[in-house]
Amino acid sequence: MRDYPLENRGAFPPHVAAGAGASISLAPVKGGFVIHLLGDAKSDEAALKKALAKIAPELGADVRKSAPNQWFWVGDADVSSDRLTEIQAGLPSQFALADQTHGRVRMRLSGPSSRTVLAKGTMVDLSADLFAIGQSAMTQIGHIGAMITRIEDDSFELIVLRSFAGSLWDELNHMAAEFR
Amino acid sequence: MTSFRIDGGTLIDRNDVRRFTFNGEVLTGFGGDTVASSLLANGKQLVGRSFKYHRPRGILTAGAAEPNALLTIGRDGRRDPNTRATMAELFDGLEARSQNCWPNVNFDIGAANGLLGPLLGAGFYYKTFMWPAAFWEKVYEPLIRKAAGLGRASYDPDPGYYEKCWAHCDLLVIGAGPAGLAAALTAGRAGVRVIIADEGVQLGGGLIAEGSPVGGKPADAVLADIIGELHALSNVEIKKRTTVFAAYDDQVFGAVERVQKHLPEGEINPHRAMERLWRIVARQVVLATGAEERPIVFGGNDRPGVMMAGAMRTYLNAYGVAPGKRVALFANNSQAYQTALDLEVRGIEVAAIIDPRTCPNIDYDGKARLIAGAMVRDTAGRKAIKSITVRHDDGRDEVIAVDALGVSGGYSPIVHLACHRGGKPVWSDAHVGFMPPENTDGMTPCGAVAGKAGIADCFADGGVAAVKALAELGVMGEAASLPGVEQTAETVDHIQPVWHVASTKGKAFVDFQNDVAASDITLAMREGYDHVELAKRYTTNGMATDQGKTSNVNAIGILAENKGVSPGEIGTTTFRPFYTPVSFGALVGASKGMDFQPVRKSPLHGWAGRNGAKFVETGLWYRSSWFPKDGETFWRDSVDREVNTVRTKVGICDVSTLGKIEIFGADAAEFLNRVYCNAFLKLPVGKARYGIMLREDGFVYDDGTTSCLGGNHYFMTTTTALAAGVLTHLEFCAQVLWPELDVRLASATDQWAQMAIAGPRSREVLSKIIDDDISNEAFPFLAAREVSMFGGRLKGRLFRISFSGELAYEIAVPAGYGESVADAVMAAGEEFGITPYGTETLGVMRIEKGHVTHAEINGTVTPADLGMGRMVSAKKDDFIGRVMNLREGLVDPDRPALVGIKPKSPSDKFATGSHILNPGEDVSLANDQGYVTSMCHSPTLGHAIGLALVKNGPKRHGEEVVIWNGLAGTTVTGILCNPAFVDPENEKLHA
Amino acid sequence: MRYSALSLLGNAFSKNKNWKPAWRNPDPKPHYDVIIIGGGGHGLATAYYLSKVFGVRNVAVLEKGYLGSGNIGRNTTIIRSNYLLEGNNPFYEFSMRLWEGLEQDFNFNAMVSQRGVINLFHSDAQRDAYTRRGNAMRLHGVDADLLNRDQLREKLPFLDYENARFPIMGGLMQARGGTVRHDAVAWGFARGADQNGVDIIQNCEVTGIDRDGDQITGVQTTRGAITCNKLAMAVAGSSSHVAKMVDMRLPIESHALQAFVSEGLKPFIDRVVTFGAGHFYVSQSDKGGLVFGGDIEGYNSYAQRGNLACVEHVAEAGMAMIPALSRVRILRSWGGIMDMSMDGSPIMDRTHLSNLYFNGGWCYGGFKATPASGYCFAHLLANDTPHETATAFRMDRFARGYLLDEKGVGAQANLH
Amino acid sequence: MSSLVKCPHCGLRPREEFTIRGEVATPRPDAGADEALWFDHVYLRDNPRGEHREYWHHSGGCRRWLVLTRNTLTHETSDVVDASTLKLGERA
Repeated sequence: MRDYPLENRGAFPPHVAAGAGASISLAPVKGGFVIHLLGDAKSDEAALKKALAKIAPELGADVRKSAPNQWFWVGDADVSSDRLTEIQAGLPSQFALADQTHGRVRMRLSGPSSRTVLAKGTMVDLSADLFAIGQSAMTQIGHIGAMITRIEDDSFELIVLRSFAGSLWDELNHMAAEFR
Repeated sequence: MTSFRIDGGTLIDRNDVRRFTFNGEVLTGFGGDTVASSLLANGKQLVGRSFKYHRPRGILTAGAAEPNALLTIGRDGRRDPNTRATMAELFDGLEARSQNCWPNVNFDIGAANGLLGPLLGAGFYYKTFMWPAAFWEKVYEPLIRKAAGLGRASYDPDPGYYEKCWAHCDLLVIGAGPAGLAAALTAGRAGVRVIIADEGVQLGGGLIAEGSPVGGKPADAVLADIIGELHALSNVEIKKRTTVFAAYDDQVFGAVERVQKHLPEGEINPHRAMERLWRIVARQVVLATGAEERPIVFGGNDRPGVMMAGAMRTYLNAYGVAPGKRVALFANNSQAYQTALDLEVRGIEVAAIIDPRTCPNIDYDGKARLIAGAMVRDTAGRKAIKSITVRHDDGRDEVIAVDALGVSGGYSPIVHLACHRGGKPVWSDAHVGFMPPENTDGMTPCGAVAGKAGIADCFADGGVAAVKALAELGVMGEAASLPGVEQTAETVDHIQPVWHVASTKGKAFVDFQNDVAASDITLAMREGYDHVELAKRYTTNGMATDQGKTSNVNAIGILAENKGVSPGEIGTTTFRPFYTPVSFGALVGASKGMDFQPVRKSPLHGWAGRNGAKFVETGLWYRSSWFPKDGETFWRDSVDREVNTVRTKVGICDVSTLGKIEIFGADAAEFLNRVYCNAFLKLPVGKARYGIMLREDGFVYDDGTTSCLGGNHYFMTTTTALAAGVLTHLEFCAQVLWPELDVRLASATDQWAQMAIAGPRSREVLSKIIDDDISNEAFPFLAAREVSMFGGRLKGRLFRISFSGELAYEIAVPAGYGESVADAVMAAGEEFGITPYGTETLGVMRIEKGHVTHAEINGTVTPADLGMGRMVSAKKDDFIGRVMNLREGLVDPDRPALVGIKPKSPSDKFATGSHILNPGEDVSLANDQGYVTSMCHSPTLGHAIGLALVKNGPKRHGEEVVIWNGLAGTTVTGILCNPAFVDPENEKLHA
Repeated sequence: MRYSALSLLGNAFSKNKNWKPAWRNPDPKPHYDVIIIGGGGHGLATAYYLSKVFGVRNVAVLEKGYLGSGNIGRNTTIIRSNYLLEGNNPFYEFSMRLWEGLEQDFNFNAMVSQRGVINLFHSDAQRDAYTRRGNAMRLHGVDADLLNRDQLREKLPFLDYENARFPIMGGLMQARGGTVRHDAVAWGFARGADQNGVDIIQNCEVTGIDRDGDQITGVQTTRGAITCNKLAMAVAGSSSHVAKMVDMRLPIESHALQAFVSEGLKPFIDRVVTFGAGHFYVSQSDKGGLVFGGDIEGYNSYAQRGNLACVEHVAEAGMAMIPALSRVRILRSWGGIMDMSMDGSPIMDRTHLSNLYFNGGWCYGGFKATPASGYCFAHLLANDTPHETATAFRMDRFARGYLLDEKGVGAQANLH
Repeated sequence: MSSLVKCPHCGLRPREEFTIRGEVATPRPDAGADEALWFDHVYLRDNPRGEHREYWHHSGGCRRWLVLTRNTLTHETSDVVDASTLKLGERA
């Protein structure tokens, strides 16, 4: 049994294809990591980013604030559990780390209609002058909690709890259907 | 059938002929028509019957206030009852039917009610139908209910798609008449984000039906220019067919957009919404909703052919429909004279203009005979108006033959949205109407709703309102102006209030739809229901689907007149959402059917499915409940087998849905010690502990285990049901009660696929995939730590805990690997006869073991009630619930407490929810001893067993009781016993 | 004037010109034996039973607005006695029995319609909870029936049995439950009390309470000072506000509850049905409107209005239960203020002041309780001892830990 | 402010994203405090008609507990702070 084949399955069933259309596309982001960083009351983002750059420069410092003193550190590289242990060990003591790579699912909604589609779900005003590239918001899309990050002018990344991913995927597809 | 279609009509497209049916008859209209305009064009004046007396009714208005012309449109799942014909756009193939009439609208048996008029006065039903008492439900009520009601709703599901959206703007302009357009232009040019919403198909409001040139240009050309500019402004969002129906706190407005309601079925895009709910968040609002023209209360004022004067003008100019061949007008104001002029321009005879004012101050130069100082006191005609009786100022009556009468009793500003947040409208003698409240924070009324009249004045006012709103936003603006229009001094029309034309013969209606006559209002006053709210409730005035848009002010006027006070002293009833009715479909959006709530799926969902699981809804989750094998036809077959297999061999169960919380921080241990009622301060690394969490009121909130994984790192599990609740509670404790503690919480429920491996062979199974030593010595009961798996290829967290009472483990692995690991466990367990098991088996085994769940932790039990009183720390000086847990009522020895219960005769069965009685005592609530909280068939023992909360239960083991299920009509003799039916000494746990 | 078919006919002949006022509109007298603050359902019912059953007739009801302007005029008209706990069930059943003879008793047709109340369940756990409840009802002689899915389908074929996120498994029915025309209850009690000599004084707001030590002497009102021997509060929704006048803090929060009515429809649903997988309950009025509601807004409010989020929430639950509602249009929403008590059950008791009596904390259950509340409060006022069905509604139950928590959610008002 | 709440961490958010607990009652008593103080804390409320301090949890956002100062008659909110500031005395 020691060599039983192990597969890391995504939250989406294998047959789910990325929807593509003229003004909208929805695609899962596969692989990568999502790490929840929890600082104590005195922690600050600059110190965190500095620390991350030192410990794991190869993973980038895409750090998205989810709450006071809490961030999601997101990247496209795969991080082994050993590497994670190293990172954990290297973090300054005011930060704790919880791996959420498996607990959170990333998907990307892109295209000129992406803002219109998201407005069917979230109250957050995503107009470009208020919600710039790189900005994130923890919010609700319909009944489902999600973190929205603007990646490009017309592209948003959503991070959702794994158990809700299928529902959010379906919901976004419904909301986007009129633009296909 | 005579056609009333004449030339002109700014809204219709004569090249687009549309066929529709009305009560089965095939008719035609044009693109741009409403159902009402096309019915009128086809000479259909009689379109419905009234609520109580079944009187013939025609089309009164050309807009949202329509009280009479309510039709059922469409069929099956697309049937819309009570649709205002004045708002429904005509499409090819539309089917419309009259309501509230039988056998048909032309001959309606119910009209016999009219003869009983005096018996059916206001509130008659409160005074009779009381004898005999039992007759109400059996006889009277069914008759009344059958007679009442308007359209018939479909029982078929609606195939349409609906959705909800948020929208944001700096300025929301509600209404796109001249005032609203000016406001939108002004703000749009200033560069702020504008949303302009209008319920109509076209922007324009009063401009659409304006027959006269504006600033030397035709009104429709002026309108086209404005619309063109608005479209060109990228910061202006135009929402047509969008009714802003309510104003809520913080400048949130509800609006509904009729996206595809105007399309024939074949043209509906199934991926687009039929209707779309907008929640509009606005920083400032310009209210340009206009004013509603009021009817006048006189005898026979409800006869088909009687129409609002302004509506006549709209049908004439916007739809090219003549209201009749020989028309009279009855108006107490000057705006109605425009209708007369427009009628005459189109060659329609205006027989007379009856104006109650003795010297109307107007510059009318038309051909119609002007009868000043006079009133219309009655009308004649059966199903359509044939003549009117005019009372002259000298008391003389004159009958004038007409086939249509236009009425205008003044204008009621449409103040609804300004009042939804509690504002009270203010009476104005000058305007003879209720004006918007004086303090409408963040909302600026303008145009007709602010008492302005005429295109030019309204447009100018809209610009001024927008400049004011812009200033609030900190932006300079310049009021838009109409080209070629010279702003003249504003003139206020002198309107003479006419609430009720006295000495009439026929019934004079105030509320057309609810058949409330002037005499009903005076009767209500006579009987003491003279407060405006009581009068409304007693007579039902204003309670119909139009919510009194055309009737409320007249009713108030009549009350005021009879009391000899100003209408302002009477006041209005409360303006409440919605301005016009809103469908459930729009308010629900896509959250219907299976999408009512989102689904949560465990990372082992696919694995369970492949193993044949039956799933059950558990909160938002789907959990595997049992795993039938071939030949098992009944769920109990599977569950009995699963239980037996786990008790004798081994099983695997998905417990990923349990709440999981990672707890970090220097004070994590102290924190846990305060949130659990039992001690946690000294929990060593590598150990799990069962904990009970109380609420501050001393009752049990939730239970679960918490493990210490490292110095400042703990891992808590909660029940599935309270996963979110517990996290929220912990956050309250951490952030509000003890923010000085360093404790940080992360929900990790979704990160881990967690499975229970239970049964005497569980260690052997796990040993095959776990690299570490998990012998009883190395990994004893309540051990908890990270382990290496599959030759170091995976790390998991292993807990030696047991809900089943067997030797058992829970192993958590990163969710993505869950299915592989479960498959591996199944493969490893094959030689031992492993079975997957579900929540049903989990339930049976925990009852056999006497473990509690939320069936017992029902929010009203203490730890002592559950037999865990000793867990409540007497040493800790503080934890949540400590003090309230000591109250007299919570330590009362008579409290129901946990016991086991079994039938005296092993073949007897009983149900959860049965109550426990003492043998020989009366069956009564006073003798109630408790109830069965959980029960199951125990395959291990071969009979039914249960848990119960019974008064003083733990002291009564061995006692015989009655298990009483009155609902099922059964009583069973039961015996109270130790709740641990299996392995009460916990030998298996420690094996 | 007694109401009857005959009186209706007689008056029809005289063109309805001879109807008399249903109640007087008196000026306040300087003194009453009992002053009841609050001319809503409970206050008027209390006055009615005080004067009719307990012979106390020198009574004034002080109402700051028009009579029946409180929650009696803004509820969803449901009556039922399907309670679980021993402290509640007999009281609500007493109320149900009073409803059953009320119209003949006060000679006013309030359209008491015992059309049946059905609570749906969607899981084994809910079924078990309703079994427990139904059996508790039966133990007290209250009618209760557990319907399975097939039985339910026969009665309510239009519920979503096929495509529901939370499939309907069955329902608990109380056939004697139903609806009553709410305003008529206020009017019937008012007319009856007035005929017994009670002064119902509208537009009379109590602005202060006068006391001498632990003794109430009277009240200050917008229509002058009035003295009394006993003072009774029946102002649910505003209990804390009035109690503050005598420095009382209560285990109560005020919350807004929205209710709704649809456009009039031909008979659509002939029972009262509550959803079990969301907050929604519905019945159809005799006039044809679907009358429905859901959960409270969640925040303290005295504003008698709600917000859109709650409207959507209610509509979503409604359509999950009855998909055919999609094209039914909602006509109007309104709001009432609930006295949400800290255990979800009412309080009816004497107070720390010897002649001040409190009645409140009705949560959403106030309407159905109206007759019994009036009767029992009158009993308490007349005898200084609680009526046998209202002994559990004590003020001190919170301090002592004898809670009446039907839902088991504890000391958080907005969860009840 | 009962339709929208200006979360000090997330900005303007809708009612739907929040879970409301109720009035900020008397502070949680010290461990050894008199039972009457505990009873007051757990059960008694001012429930004012007017300005009211209450706990809202931004459960659909940053998951912080907030204290709103909100008028129960007008629904207007005059202040929103992170609830930890009640005890820590500073703006979080």
